[in-house]
Amino acid sequence: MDYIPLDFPFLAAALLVGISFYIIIFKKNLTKLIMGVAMLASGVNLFLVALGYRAGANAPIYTDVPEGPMVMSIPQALTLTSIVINVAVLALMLTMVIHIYRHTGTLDSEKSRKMKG
Amino acid sequence: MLSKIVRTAANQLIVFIAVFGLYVIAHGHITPGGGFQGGAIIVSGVVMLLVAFSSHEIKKGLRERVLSVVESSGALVFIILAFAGIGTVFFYNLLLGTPLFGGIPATGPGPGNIWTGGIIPLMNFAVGLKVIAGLSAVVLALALFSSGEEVEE
Amino acid sequence: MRQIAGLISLLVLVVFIVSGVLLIHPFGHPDASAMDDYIIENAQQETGSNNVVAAVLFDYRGLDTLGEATILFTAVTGVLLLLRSLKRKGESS
Amino acid sequence: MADLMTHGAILIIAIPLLAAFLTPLVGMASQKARNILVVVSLLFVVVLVFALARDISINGIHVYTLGATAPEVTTPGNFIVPVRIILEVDGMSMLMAMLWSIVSLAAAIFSFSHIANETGQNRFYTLLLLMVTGGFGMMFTGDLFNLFVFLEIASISGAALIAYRTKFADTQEGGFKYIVVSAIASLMVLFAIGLLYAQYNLLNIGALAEVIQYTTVDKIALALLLIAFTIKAGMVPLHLWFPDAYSVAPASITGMLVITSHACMYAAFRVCFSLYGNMLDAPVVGWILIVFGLLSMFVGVTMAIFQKDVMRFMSYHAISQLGYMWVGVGVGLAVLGNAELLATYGRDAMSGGIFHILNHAMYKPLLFFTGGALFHMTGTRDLSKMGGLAHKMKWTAILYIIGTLSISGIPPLNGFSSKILIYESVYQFNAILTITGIVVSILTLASFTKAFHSAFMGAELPEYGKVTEVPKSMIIGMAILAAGIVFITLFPSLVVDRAIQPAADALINQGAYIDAITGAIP
Repeated sequence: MDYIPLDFPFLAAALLVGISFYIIIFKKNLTKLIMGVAMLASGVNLFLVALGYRAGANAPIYTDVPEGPMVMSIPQALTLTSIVINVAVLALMLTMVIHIYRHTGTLDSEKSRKMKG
Repeated sequence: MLSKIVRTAANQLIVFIAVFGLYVIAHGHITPGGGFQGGAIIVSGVVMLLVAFSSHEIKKGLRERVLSVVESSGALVFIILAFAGIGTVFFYNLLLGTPLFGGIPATGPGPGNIWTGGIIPLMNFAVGLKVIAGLSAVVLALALFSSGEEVEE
Repeated sequence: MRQIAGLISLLVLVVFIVSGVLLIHPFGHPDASAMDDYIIENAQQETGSNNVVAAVLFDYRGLDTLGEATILFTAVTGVLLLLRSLKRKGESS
Repeated sequence: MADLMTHGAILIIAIPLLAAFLTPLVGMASQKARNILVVVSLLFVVVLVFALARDISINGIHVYTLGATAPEVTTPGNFIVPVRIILEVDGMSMLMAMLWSIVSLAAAIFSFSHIANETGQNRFYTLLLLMVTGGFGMMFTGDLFNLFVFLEIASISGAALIAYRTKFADTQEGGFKYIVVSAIASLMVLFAIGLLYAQYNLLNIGALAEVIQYTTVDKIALALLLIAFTIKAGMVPLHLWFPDAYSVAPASITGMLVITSHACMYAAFRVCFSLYGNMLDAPVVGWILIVFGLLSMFVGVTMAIFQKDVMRFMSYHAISQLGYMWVGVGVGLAVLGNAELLATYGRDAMSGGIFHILNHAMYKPLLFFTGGALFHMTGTRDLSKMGGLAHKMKWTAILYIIGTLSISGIPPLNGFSSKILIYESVYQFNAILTITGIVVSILTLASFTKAFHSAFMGAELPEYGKVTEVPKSMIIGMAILAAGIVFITLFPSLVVDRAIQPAADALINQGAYIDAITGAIP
């Protein structure tokens, strides 16, 4: 497809970000909170990688590529960096949630809270 | 621990996964891929082994302490490669023009040559090593911890 | 009270993000691309790599990749630190 | 030596990083060798930082282009925009780096005894060094995406260190809150970077500043960046995670976390002054910072009065003190467009705010360290359970008094010199700000006196019969910071002339920041 109407990828990224903000703000379960952060990361990554797209262009790799314009390469590199960063963040978050569950026996953020104020 | 069929199949498949992952790492500078992607492919193989066998079994062959050392070494190789260029500037691509990965491809589309890219292929290897060791250690530690086993310091 | 504050902040953020996304260039037709064009044209000569993304990752933006590798190292160290056994060596529980 | 200074900026980032990668390997062989490695690398960094600071005060802004043919080649050939990552170090970055290097050295030395009985020490010091790297990276980088990467390094290592004592449930909760907040904040930063990149196809702060138009999208990006950095710095409406995370970390880490808050504050200033600069609706943004800064001052100090936990009590005071800096620099920002007002009091207000960063970075870690020392000896953080400790812990008590006098702005200590600078200049802008500042200062003094009384004074409690003075390395760690306080107290004008004014000028003078990047073409 040469032309995707209505900025669809950008809107999809905005939708993902919006849903994940909803999850982060309103959900009480810590696992859901982590999913929210993961979705937020996916939304931002989708937005970043979509920025570099040029209609009808090739991937920016010269090996056996047909002649023609290439899509922008920096957003792809940034997205790659950001994906790895988010993997790291998620691993650490999950570790802490395992510990919280071991200590308190619940994943509900209201019940597992030790500190108030 | 899953059934014998799964375990045998996993034992065979890991070889192909490892070879494919190494291919992606080694050709990072000429085809899509690189250290992170190839490393992640190999770690997916490790995860498959973890599912097929139990974490207890894996621990016998793959110790976190060893993984930790390998990861540190990968990181060290990466930063030393970056330091190597400090005669000019940090991160300077000093291998360009030397026989070791020093080739420069013809501008424009071409078939691609493995002996190009200067420090890029070497950095891909360092990062690949790091990703394999690091992510395996994380997955293994989480699996061991959630099955109630000791994770060594 | 908390619900209302949450709703307001959610609405503000969503408005920011949707309007930001709609106001930038239409998908597939970037406005400015000077830096990217330079890299696509010169990556092969300057770095010797056919893969322009790899050239950006390890040469033009090498410090980012070093940072990225460091973050992975940090997270692995952090996970192993948190999952460590609390018993000291040679000490029985 | 000149060569060393050319590469100074990257060495300051790379040496702690190299040490961090070496620490696990060395630590396996010998604990002593590991401790020596940590101290030597941090000492070397302190020396480098001060040498570079001297060099910058003589030769002006340093740029360092990574991977180019020479460090000064910011743009390749005759091309107009930078394509590589550029480190850009000016007076403001240098000030932050100086205090960060001193506090991290003190924190490392303090840790040697503080965590001596815990397991996993190799990984603790690895993460500590990584956090140092992240902080320096945030201060030195001239590239937005690079800033995001270093912000993540600092937050991830910080979160893991907060949760270091895994046997307590509250540490896990504090660490989890910290990492969730940082993840959300940094993703917002990333989204804003995407918005800016989409319009200008640039990531370098100086190059962006030259072409930025202040369109609606730029305003959205500014809002997202400011929200994200103020969340991370613990400004008031979004501060609820702050005491939870700071009070449970090992005390040495809490001291360092204070500086990462300052680093996020620095990033917010960088965005306001260097990235948007003269394009900004300066009065609007300035007043937003002032209002929320005032709120922080007030809410922080009132919440602190009710706290029983010594570390929580100090965390709330940290929020309150951060408010002074927002107000000081916010006043400078509010009059940024008006050269006359800027010269009469704007520059002084900014100097006051920045001076307060320096002072706060000395006395707040010191206070956190003394809180950690109390916890180390008594095993509790509850102030109402302590008492009579001054007899047993003389040095800690003295150091605590120095910190208290400094934080409450008692003359002639350093806290007074920065507060009086803020009061005088801000008074010409709006008298209410000064009055609030003085009231908050009095409340601070009152609550710290009360805390001192309940912890150190009174009869010796029988359950603390075995309490002794804390080990030597903890005293040395605290003494380094106390020496910093004494130095600033003795030579306030020297510090202001050599470090503070250049930092304020570096923020105000956006042109110089841009020229260092784009003006390098002959």
